[in-house]
Amino acid sequence: QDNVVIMQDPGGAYGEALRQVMYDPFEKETGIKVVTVQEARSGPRIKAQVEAGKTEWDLTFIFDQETKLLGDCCLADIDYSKLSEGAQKTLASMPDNLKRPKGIALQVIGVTLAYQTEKYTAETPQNWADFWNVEKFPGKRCLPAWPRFVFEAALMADGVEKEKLYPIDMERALKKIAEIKPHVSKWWTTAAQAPQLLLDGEADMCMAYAGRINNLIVVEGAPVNMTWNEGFVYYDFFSIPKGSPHYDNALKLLSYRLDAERAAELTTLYPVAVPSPLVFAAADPKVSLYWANNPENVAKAIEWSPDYWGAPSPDGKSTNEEYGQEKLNELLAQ
Amino acid sequence: MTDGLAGRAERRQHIAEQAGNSSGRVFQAIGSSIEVANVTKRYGPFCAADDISLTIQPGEFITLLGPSGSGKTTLLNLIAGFQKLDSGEILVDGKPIHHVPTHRRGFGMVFQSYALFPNMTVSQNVGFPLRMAGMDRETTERRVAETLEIMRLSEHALKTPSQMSGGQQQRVAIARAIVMRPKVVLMDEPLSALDRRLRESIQIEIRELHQTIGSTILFVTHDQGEALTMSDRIAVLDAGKIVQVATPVELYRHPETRFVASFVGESNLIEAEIVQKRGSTMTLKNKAGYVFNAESRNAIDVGRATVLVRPERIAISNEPASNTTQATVTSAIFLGEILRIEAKMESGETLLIRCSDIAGRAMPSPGDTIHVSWGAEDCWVLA
Amino acid sequence: MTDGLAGRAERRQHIAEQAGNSSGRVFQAIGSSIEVANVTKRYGPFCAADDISLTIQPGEFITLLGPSGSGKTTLLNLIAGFQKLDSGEILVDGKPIHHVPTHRRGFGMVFQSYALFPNMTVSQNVGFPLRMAGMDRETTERRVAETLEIMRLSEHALKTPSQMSGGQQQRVAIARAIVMRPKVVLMDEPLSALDRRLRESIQIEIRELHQTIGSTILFVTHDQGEALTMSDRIAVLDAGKIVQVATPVELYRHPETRFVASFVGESNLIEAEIVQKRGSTMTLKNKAGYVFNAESRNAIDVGRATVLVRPERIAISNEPASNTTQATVTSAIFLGEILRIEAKMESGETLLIRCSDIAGRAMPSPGDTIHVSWGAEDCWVLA
Amino acid sequence: MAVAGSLRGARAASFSEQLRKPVWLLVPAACFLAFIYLLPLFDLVRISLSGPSWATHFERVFAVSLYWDSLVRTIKISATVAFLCLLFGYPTALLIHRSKGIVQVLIATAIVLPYFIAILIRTYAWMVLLGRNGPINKLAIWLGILDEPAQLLFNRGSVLLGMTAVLLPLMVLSIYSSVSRLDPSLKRAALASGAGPLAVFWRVLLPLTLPGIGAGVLIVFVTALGFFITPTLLGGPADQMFAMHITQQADFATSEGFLQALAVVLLTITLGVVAVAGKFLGYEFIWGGGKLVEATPTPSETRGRDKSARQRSIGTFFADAIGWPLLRLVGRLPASFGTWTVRLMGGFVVLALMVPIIVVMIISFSKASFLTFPPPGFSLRWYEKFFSDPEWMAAFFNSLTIALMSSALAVTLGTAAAMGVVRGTFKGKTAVMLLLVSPVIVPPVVLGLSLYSLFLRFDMVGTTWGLAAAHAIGGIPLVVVVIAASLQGVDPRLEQAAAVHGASPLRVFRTVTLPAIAPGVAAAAFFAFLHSFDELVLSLFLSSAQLKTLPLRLWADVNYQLNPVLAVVSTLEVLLVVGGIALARPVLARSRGAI
Ligand SMILES: Nc1ncnc2c1ncn2[C@@H]1O[C@H](COP(=O)(O)OP(=O)(O)OP(=O)(O)O)[C@@H](O)[C@H]1O
Ligand SMILES: Nc1ncnc2c1ncn2[C@@H]1O[C@H](COP(=O)(O)OP(=O)(O)OP(=O)(O)O)[C@@H](O)[C@H]1O
Ligand SMILES: [Mg+2]
Ligand SMILES: [Mg+2]
Repeated sequence: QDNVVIMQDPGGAYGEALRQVMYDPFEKETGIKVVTVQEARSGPRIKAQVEAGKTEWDLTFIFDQETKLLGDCCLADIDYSKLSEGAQKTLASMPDNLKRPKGIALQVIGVTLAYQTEKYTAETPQNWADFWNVEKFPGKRCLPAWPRFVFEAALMADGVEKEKLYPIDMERALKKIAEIKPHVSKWWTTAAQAPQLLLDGEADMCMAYAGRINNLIVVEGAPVNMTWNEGFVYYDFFSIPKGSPHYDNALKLLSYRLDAERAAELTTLYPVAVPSPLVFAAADPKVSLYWANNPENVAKAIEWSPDYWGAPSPDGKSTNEEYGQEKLNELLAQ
Repeated sequence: MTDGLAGRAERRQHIAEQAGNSSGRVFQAIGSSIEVANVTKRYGPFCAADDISLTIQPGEFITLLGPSGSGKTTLLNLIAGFQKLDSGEILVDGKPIHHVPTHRRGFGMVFQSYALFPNMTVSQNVGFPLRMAGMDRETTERRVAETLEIMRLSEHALKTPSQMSGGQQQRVAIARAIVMRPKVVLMDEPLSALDRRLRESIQIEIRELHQTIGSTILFVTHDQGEALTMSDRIAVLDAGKIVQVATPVELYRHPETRFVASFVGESNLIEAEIVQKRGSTMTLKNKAGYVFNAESRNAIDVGRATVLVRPERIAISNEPASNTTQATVTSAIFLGEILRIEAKMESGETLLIRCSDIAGRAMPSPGDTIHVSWGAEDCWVLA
Repeated sequence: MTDGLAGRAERRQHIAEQAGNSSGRVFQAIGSSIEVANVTKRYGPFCAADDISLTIQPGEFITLLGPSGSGKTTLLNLIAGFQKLDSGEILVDGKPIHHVPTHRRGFGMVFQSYALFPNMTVSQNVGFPLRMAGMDRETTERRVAETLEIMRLSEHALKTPSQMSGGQQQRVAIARAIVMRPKVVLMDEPLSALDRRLRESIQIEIRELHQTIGSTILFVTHDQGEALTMSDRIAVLDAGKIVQVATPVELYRHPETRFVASFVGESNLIEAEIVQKRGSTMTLKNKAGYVFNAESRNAIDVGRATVLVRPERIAISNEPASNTTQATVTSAIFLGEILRIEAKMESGETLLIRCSDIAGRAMPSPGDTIHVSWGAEDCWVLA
Repeated sequence: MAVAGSLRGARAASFSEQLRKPVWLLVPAACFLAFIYLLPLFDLVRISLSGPSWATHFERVFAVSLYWDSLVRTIKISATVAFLCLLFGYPTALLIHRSKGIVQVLIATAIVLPYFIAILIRTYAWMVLLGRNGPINKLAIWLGILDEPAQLLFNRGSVLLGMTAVLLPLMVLSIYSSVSRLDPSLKRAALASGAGPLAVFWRVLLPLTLPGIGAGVLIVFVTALGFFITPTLLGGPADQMFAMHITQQADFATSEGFLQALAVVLLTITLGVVAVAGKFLGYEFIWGGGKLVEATPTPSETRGRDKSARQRSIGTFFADAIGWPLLRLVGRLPASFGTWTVRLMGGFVVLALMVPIIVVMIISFSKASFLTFPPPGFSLRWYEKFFSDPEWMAAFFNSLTIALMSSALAVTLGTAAAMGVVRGTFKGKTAVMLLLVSPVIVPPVVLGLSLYSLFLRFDMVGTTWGLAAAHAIGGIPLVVVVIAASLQGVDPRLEQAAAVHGASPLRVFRTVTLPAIAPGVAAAAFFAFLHSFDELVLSLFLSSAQLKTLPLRLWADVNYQLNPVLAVVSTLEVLLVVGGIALARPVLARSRGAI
């Protein structure tokens, strides 16, 4: 009944950029108020809400595999026909796999190796093998406290080829992670932590979200750099939970976000990109150097496999991701 | 001391004048009679009041006296209505009251702990019963002022209880209890929180107040001296039962049981054999062969008996005389106005003696032999 | 009562035997002398002990008597070492002790609140000082047993304090204080938490104990009766100063100040004019012209004087006799062993009179005229 | 007929009499807790048993070494924290007890003040203090102890430090209340008996304060078991505590059942510890109060006394056999040793509790855009930012509304319940009291999880009143404890005096009882308000898009980006608490023993 739309929000600088570029103009233009909920992961919440018949959110971002895991039970079909013209154009330039009935990939996200330039002046780390090489590159590391990306990186550091990563040899990965563990000052859990750790000097080399690092380099001019080599890209999907209270408003906001010009503007302010060449083209090439929809970067990176992580685990009790998480936690706890 | 006494006398006069001038308007209460009939109160298996019967005359000052735990408070609480009785009846002026809730019984009450409302001033405290009775502001104020005047509290009217001494607080509590001119005032050990001197002065004050206001007063104490000083009659309780009800003089002189004899005043209880009985006088002989007379109301006239002799009734002399028996002093203590002597008689019993310390006479010392005697009217044969 | 007395007598004998048999082994303590010299103690600007000097003889039972706040506890605490003195000296057996910490002074101490260790049994409590002194287990046990026996506590040895009555607890505390056979025992109002009967019986017990063990005892009380009963000498304190030090009899009969006169015992203080002085006897005349003699040690021999007459020294008769003056009874109360009469003299002063209630004689009632008199030896002219 | 009629009349009379009994005052609170507290917990247990076989989920908890290890670790950390709290808390309590006048007030305030400040804020303060650019590192470098900033955060040490600092006030208050209740003449009696200062401590002070120590250790241990905020923010991955697994699992879509099983395990362990401890100590330690007067004394009490007597003598034996010779050795140290130990340790504790708060307050005025101490310059820019940010302000007003509603609810229900408990005569008072105060010991994570499904079902998620009601679960125990204590302090004679002088029961309550407990009610309302205002964990589960509370905003920011706005919020909260305490000081002084 209220003229609002409830949008999940990543918070931090990204959240502020969204507010500035998207939400405020949107509110002015349509009169629909955008209410944001800061939440890192929404899957379980959506499930609980929908199952209880009390959906609160209108637009959420979920992981790739969750469009399938939650698709039948909890997500509404996106009515593509109701999207605006600008949005339709952007959509047309995207691969089909990123336009699913239950979700649209609205963010291509990169995870890369970032480092302090003041610390590593002579030679800079180029790949995960360097990251693991504490003799050549002494200093504190930081890594996410999740199995995804970390296992892959460990395997590459251990010499596994890019193409042969999946299915992942978890034991091997864990063994490699154990090597770097003493040098990790913080296993981070939220996106903002890695850049903060680099800034504060709590860590010298991190696996971090590319967007955040990009922001540090470009906007704040911090002594930080990163390499897309052996980075990861994956897509966050935007979905509308079943029974969402403001379905139409959600579509309007979605349309707004898919507008190429505006998406480029957002990405300029905060580099999380829409996976469309149209958007990349709409931006200043100086700024878009580090973007995750820059074909050059994508070429160096690895497409991360949500299918593998969403698949049932070896013991059959949970998913690979949960299984890996337990294993990783166990290792970290030692 | 003298000052205090003089002050008191003046004030009494003042009260009398007041009562006269205002033609008894202030304190016109006429006490109620109270009848406690076969009242029993149990706490679980424990019987705190055991089939108690007691008749209190209108306007009487009656004291419940007994050791701690004997059920005095229990009985008072039953009359006040704080507790429900298990069986029996309580009648006030002939009407049963045990289904009337406390706040409609219209009694006054004074507690050991003062129980003044700490959030009210003295005059609010005293005015409380009037306000509860829905009296108008003017009457309330006048009555409060009169009552405070009588209790010599007028200058404290605006203080709160915490700003007053114990004695003053208790006077406020008394004022609160009498402000409604109740027919019955209940007092549960009102003085035991006060120090000795204050206690004595308020004892006298309460006694005088009773004479002025004429309410029936039911007073609880465990202090026998207090009971003797104040009461018209005393009811002695022991273990939830009433043991004896009598006037102070009667209770002191003619206790009915060993318990009463030793609880009220100090006592020597001498075992003796009855030799003869003639009218109310008995002749007895103690273990060592000392023969003496004693008063008695007993039916028994043969066998062994216990004889009560009060310590201050024993005459001592250094020389033997007719009808004395010999004793050896074991301790002699100077108590100010009085000498307290313990002496062992030939019968082996120890005798406690109190006699005035006569200035100039040498104090007996342990080991001395003295000669003791007592008159027939000083002895009392216990049942 | 008799039972109690008999029991006590037996026990005293028992103690005496013990002391004899074991050739004084159990309680061989010889009291120390204590000298308090010009001791001052301030709390901020307030002077709680003001240049106090006091000499206590070895083995003496001395009592500090005074109203609340007069500095009794302060003085005792200074001697015990709980507080530091601001100036002056305290010598025990001639040696200064104010730099010795409390636990090395070797005194025994009894507190009003008993201060028994609630986590220890009775025998552990009593054995505590022995264990602190590092005595071996066997000696400890023997000594504890002996001491408990003396305090009639043997059957309670394994109880904890919370399982005992107040009187028993205080006896345990006394046992703990004497188990080390200390040369000095300090007692701070040890009996004021007990009820009157218990208090009186333990008073006597402590007095006897003192005679048996021979320690110097410094006893604090605010109860003048207690002080008179127990002490060899009494030091009266008022507002941080010692007012008079004397034996009980002397203090009662010949107080040096009005304060002492009215604090110790009840008193009539009569204003009179000195007519004549001859030796230690004065002739005085009161306002109403009644002429009487009084003893005096005063230097003054002219002008006004205050004369102390104790209430029990006043003789009364219904008929006028030689050298009596007239008074009107304002109240007469029966106190058990004694009558308490208040009467207003012609001079306007109110007289308090205590006289034995003689059985058979009619009690005077308010309004009666009586005739009062007193002897020269019953009067004392105050300084 | 007539007989039947009068019989009915009698029964009716006795029924209305029945209705007037104070026991009925328990009903509202009981219904409320049954619906919003017990029901969800039962539901939680039900779901945890709902796997293929009832044991499925529990098997996983105990089979996966991750959870088992974490359980062991949680117990170890909690025990260590309890020990550290005791080690530092005891001297601090003694220090408060021994100091006088203004010094005592200051030290006591330094202990009590942090007790009222949100755990989140105190943890944040430690993050600031221990950070790479924090004052400790700066100081160490300036003193030349370190060459470059050390990694002080995210390890076991920082977790222990943070948790100890957060829980110390509980311990100090518990021990202090038992130390201050000691008869001071006991110490003098021991001195006069020839016991030196150390012996006095060992033989008298320590044994007599054991109940306080026991209560303190237990309450700290039990609270630490369910800790979530502090270890999350200060710990590394090797310091995961059990409650953190529950929140982590709550992020997985497929964990239903298993998630609940984790919560049930944590709950069971907590309750188990409390039950065992209660057997020995009496359950009173939970509410820190005295025993309640039961309708009739139970025979078990006397038995209990025998038992405790036996335990005591065993204790004495050990004291003799082990402690004594040791103490003799220590006794060679100079007498002032003990005094100085107490002063140093107590002083250290006061510093450790106050310095983080003060540092945060200073940083809130910083000019810098990131956290650094000392600040390069001062400005009010972060205050401006806070007050001009509509989201912060909205969160602030949400918290305010919720806290006001919650404390009103808790005070109403809690006061009635306290009246029922204290004034009612019925058997099983301890059990009822236990139920009323038990929310204090249930780990908030467990409570939040269990409430989430209830809230979904009854459409309460994200409603102001729903959150207020949830917060009232924890508010009621505070209110019951404080009001019960003040009610027990009301002389029943006062009420009797009012009744006998003509006041009907309702007027007795209005004119006598209510004024007498008014300070207690005010204090209780303050506690309940703060409880709700600071509540984070339940809100994490139960809040929604529109309804963000201040702690939630703080939590989001502490996790996403540390910045000086957080310091501003912390400073404002400290001011709120200081103001509240200053207003309620006379009241708190009276009722503090009850907390
Ligand atoms: N509410 C109660 N529950 C159980 N027993 C009670 C209760 N009230 C009183 N008693 C018991 O009843 C007995 C009588 O108590 P009561 O208070 O009447 O004694 P008392 O004569 O007033 O004593 P005291 O002089 O100590 O006030 C005592 O043994 C007491 O323990
Ligand atoms: N620690 C203290 N600080 C300040 N004043 C004190 C202290 N101890 C005692 N006083 C004051 O010193 C005076 C004497 O106190 P003390 O305790 O010696 O009196 P007391 O004669 O023992 O009285 P009581 O009979 O009440 O025990 C009192 O006025 C008291 O207020
Ligand atoms: Mg009583
Ligand atoms: Mg004293």
